Amino acid sequence: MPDATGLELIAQGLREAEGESVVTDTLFFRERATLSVEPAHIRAVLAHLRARGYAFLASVHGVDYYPHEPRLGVCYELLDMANVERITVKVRVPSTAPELESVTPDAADGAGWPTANHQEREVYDMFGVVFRGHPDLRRILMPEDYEGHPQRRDFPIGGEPVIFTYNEHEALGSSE
Amino acid sequence: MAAGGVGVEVKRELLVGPVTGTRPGAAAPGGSDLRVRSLNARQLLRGGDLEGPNPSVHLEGSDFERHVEESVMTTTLDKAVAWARSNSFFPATFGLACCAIEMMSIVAARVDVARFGFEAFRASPRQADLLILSGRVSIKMAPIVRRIYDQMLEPKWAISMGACCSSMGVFNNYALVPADKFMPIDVHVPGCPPRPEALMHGVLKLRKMVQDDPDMGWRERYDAQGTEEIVPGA
Amino acid sequence: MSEYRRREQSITLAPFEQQLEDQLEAGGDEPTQELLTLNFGPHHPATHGVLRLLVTLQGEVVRDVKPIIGYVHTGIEKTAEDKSYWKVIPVIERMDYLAYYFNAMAYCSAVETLIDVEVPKRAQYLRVIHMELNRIVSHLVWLGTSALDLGAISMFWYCFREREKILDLFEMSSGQRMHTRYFQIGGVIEDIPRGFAEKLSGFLAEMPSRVDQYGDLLNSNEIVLQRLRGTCPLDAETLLSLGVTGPLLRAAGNPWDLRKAAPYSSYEDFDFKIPVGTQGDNYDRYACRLAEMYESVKIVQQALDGLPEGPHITEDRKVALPPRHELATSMEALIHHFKLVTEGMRVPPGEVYSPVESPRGELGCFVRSDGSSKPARVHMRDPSFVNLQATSPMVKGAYIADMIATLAMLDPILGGIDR
Amino acid sequence: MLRTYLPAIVFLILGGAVGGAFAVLNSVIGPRRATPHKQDPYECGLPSEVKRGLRFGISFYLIAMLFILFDIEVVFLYPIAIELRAYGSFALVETIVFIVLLFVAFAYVWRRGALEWR
Repeated sequence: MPDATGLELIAQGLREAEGESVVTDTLFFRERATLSVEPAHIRAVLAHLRARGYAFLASVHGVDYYPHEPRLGVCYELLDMANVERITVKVRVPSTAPELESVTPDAADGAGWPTANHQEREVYDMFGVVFRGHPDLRRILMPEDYEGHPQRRDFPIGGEPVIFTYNEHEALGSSE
Repeated sequence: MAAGGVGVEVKRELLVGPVTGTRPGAAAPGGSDLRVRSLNARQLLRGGDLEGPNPSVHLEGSDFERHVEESVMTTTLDKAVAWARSNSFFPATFGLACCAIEMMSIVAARVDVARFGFEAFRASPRQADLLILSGRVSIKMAPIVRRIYDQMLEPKWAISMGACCSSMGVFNNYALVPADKFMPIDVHVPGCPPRPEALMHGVLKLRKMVQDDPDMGWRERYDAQGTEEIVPGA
Repeated sequence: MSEYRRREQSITLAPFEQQLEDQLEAGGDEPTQELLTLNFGPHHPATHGVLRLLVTLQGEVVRDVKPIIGYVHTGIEKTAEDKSYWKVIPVIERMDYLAYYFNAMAYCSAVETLIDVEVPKRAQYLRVIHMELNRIVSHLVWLGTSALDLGAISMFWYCFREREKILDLFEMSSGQRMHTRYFQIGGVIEDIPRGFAEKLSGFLAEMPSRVDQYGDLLNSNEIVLQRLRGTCPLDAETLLSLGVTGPLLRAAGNPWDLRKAAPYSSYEDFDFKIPVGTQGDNYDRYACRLAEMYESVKIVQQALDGLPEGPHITEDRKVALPPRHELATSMEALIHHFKLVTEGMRVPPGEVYSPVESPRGELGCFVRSDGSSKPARVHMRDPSFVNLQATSPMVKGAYIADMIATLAMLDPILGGIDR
Repeated sequence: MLRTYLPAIVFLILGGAVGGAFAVLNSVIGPRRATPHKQDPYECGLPSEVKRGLRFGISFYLIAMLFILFDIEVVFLYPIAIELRAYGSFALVETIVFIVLLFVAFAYVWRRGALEWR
């Protein structure tokens, strides 16, 4: 794991390469390094980290920080296989405009990450974060015509009320 | 159902209690569905009466023939056919999730389902007459399960194996549909996943049902009329 | 004109060739109406679960594969947010239903990192024993069903014979065959019973000879060799760019295994080898998994011999239940017990991603806690979900039969994919 | 004349009777319940869009023809193989010629590459 100073060095390198406001926050928690980054520069940051050796994108997943705004977060877990170091790049996107640059395709600014294809589709399906430039952005887990993004914290968990003998009639009655 | 529910028009009505005020075989509410009529017949067989809460058995004329034809298997051909059907089920493999692994292990050596003629697991519904629904049925999968059940051979039965299929089990959330909502299920096997022996028990229970001497449920065995719930303040 | 057309011209008569000419002018380079798009659908014996492949075929050759998943999506991650930390384990175990110990291990190690609790040595060894046995079970079910797809029906019965033995061991230690909920946050729920060690060593003594039997059955079987050798290879770079890990990556020559690269739960105490393939075709994938069974037996043997004494779960009362007999005597134990059982364990806020090497690749569990007694977000990076993306580059241009063999060797578990 | 063919005739009658019985019994006893999707083509549980008039590749027919050709050859060999000693050496020579002829056909087909699928 890059230790705290390593993380600062990486953040410093990023600030020089991409511009001052790119890295909004660095966090070293339980020997794990996390970089919070501006949503607009996500492709550049990943390309920069790839150049530094983090060539394997293990996971892309969404998080919903419900009460705090910007609400929808997307985490990119990067792994440097040579000297076994992991770093997490986190991006926070407001729920009013959940837009993000997709890292899947090989765009103008360098190679993309094909592994993110299905994983970005899952984040879109579950959280509603639209990835611009994604080759095939459709729902992956829910049925195509499903409305709503189930993994958001304000989506009801659904399911059926458990029917016992004493509330059997009104439960069945209601669904007449 | 929550928004974006099952793409299958699902009608669920309370199965009218056996023979409350209607002659057996008449167009009881819930249509002349075979299930309602045979349930009525069984209730009659056990001395349930017709009118009032506990209708008694006074039948004449055509009602009596219908009652006999409904309830008791008289002809030897029926008995032979039922014997043949119940001893040579062709289950359609419907491995959905974890229960499928335990369903596979009833085919393996230790709990060998071939002893009862269940061994020929057919892949296509055209050659299968028993659907073992093993696993969780999601809302995306429900129309497909219903279509497969429709395309199966005609005398068909369905076993819903595991808690997820019978009652959404551990995951009571937006994504699952209990099998009862969109297709008739004959035997529910509890467990998550049920042991192979438990599924075997369910399969044998279905076999007895098809031979039309179903095990007496514990309620019938102790002729309890359903549990009386003491509703506080009701 | 493609070679396929030229070869047919020499056999068939002229008129058909005339039709082809008009077709080619009209429809660009390839005659499109020859292509048939079929659903290799959710209900299919060879898809190892409810995976649907939209396959575009040209005769027997697969031109394009588009996996469509979600047919067993159970909203597990949503359910996990609704349960307290302990109650999430049974829900998580039902994700990748062949590697239930690994799901529990990934989740427990993530929460243990959040709480910063130290798992006692004995618990780590017990976890390794159960995880490696679970890896053998997973590979046995894979081998049984894959050989079934290739036509070697009897392999199914041999593999499930060994599987029953291992499930007896799981039942002995935890009371349940599958989804045992044996791992607890901070260690394991109970110590192994008295007869467990003898039964386990009896099993370990005979298991290698059983795997030799599988090898004798399949390794020199001409049909299996024809079906597997040289079919649908994929090199390590493409696999890495697609995020593939596990036996698929090791079969292509890249020896990446988290048990060696980033040892967790005292894997560094055991010495075992990582089977690595050379070509990365179906035969290497099959051979790698078969060899992994030998290695897992070795690990379990060493873990059993070196099983240290000591507590089977952490002594920290904020995390683990106090032993029952203490409840009668000490008041603090009663209070801890009451707090843990009613409201559940409070976890300091933070986010952790902790990966584990499951039989199908890197299984990472991301847990975010907001300080309450319920996890705010639980996400499982499932290896099969990412490995599935490698099917279309592997299968393009192959026959349908090779696609079935490749799908079998990919070993996708749909519970893990659809979560 | 009837005596010699009696076993064959009895066999035919029995075969026909059992086959017919099963077919008839099936339609008599089996309950009939038309459901909407019963007659739809089965495509792994999904509505199938495969059109009726689908043009199959030529290779399918080719392989089928070759199979029939060489399968009939094997069928002819069975009766000879059973009674080879009774027919004497003439039948042996005859069979060898028969096989060589078909071997020529096999060589031609192999060289023209009809056996590989692509």
